[in-house]
Amino acid sequence: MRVTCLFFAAYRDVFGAEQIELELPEGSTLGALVDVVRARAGDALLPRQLVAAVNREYAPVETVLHDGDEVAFIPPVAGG
Amino acid sequence: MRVTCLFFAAYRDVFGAEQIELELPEGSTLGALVDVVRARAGDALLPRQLVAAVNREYAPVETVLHDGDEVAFIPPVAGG
Amino acid sequence: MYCAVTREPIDPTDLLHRVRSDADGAVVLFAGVVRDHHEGRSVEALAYEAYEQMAVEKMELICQEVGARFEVGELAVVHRVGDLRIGDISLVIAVAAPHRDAAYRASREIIERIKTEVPIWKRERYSDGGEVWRDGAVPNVPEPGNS
Amino acid sequence: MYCAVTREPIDPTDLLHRVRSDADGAVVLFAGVVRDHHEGRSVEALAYEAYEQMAVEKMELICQEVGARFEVGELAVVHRVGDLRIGDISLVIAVAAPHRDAAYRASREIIERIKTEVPIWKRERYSDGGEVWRDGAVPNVPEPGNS
Repeated sequence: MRVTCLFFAAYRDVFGAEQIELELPEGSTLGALVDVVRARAGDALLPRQLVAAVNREYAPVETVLHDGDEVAFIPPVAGG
Repeated sequence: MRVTCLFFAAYRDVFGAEQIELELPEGSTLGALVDVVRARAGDALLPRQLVAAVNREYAPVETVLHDGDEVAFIPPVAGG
Repeated sequence: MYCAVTREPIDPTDLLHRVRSDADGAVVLFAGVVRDHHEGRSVEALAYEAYEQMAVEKMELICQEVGARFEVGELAVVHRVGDLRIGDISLVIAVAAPHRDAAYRASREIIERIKTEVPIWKRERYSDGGEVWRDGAVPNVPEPGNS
Repeated sequence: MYCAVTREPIDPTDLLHRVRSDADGAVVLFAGVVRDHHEGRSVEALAYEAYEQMAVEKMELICQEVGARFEVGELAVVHRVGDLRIGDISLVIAVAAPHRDAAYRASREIIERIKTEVPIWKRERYSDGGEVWRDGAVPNVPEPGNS
């Protein structure tokens, strides 16, 4: 299956991309995707907990992903 | 001495005037003026305590008045 | 500090820009607006009246005192008088501050004090034909010797 | 309810009229404005970025939840994104209510939640040449099974 990863703000700088498509085995969890993504970041400093939203809802790492999901990596927020 | 009395809102309706000039003996207090004013109100219902401002400051009845003072009678306020 | 009584419509955005300085991160605006009912009676229109000079002086005093108690920047209070219709803005309080907590708290304190200290009155005209000076708050009078 | 992310300047007066209904006696407006300093560093300009669709959805959720907890009327939240200068309005929250207490409390709760839940980021450019994504709040992630 294929998921879309979105990187905002500081994470876009870290990953050098705003959006990437990733192939994952069926039934992969968000946690598995996070591991893949962390590996791509190389030596860049990332928080111990990477907050992500699946289809625009904050999601725990146990969340099972599905084909076509939109997974956004959300740096600490600073609106207001 | 002569003082100017101002009547606002409901009190203007009661006294039928916005402003009147009153002659008072030298050294009169606000309390004495209040008695004079109450007598002019006839049977109209007035609060037990008439709040007044002398020269635009809320003043207790013991306040000694001076020639030229502006005494405003202040109904319960309802700004906002 | 900018305090005024006016017969013209009040623009909250104008007041925001009037109080804002480059050091402020927050502006809290409170707007009183004319409602269509009061204690179950349907209100058709109303008029505000002020003892203008004293009202402005009291608003300035309130702004000074509240401004001294909170970490706020500029403050503005404008109250409209004359005939107002449902939905018209009767009052705007604008408080700018470096941080929002102080702005909210100062705004809140200013409106509470305006409602009990500033010589302004409201005459409501009801849909059923009645028309009354709205009952209000009795201002505190200082003890003798403290004035 | 009206929640939006926009690249255009925000007019607080527009939002006031958007939320106000004839039953409301009070409107509280909170405006976030761009300050000229942050933790001692002089700020020259900044840019806001949003995950727009999610940001709007989160603002709507916050308005729904806060609206259900307080006796308020209409609510509006608009956040600006893109390049902003000192003094520009970054955010306006408008809350109308029959009575002011509810309006103040709801406004307060909405801004606190926006700052920790809505996916919006701020890049500050300092007068000394530096430029950073401002550190912010880590949103809560629901426990497994609760999402």
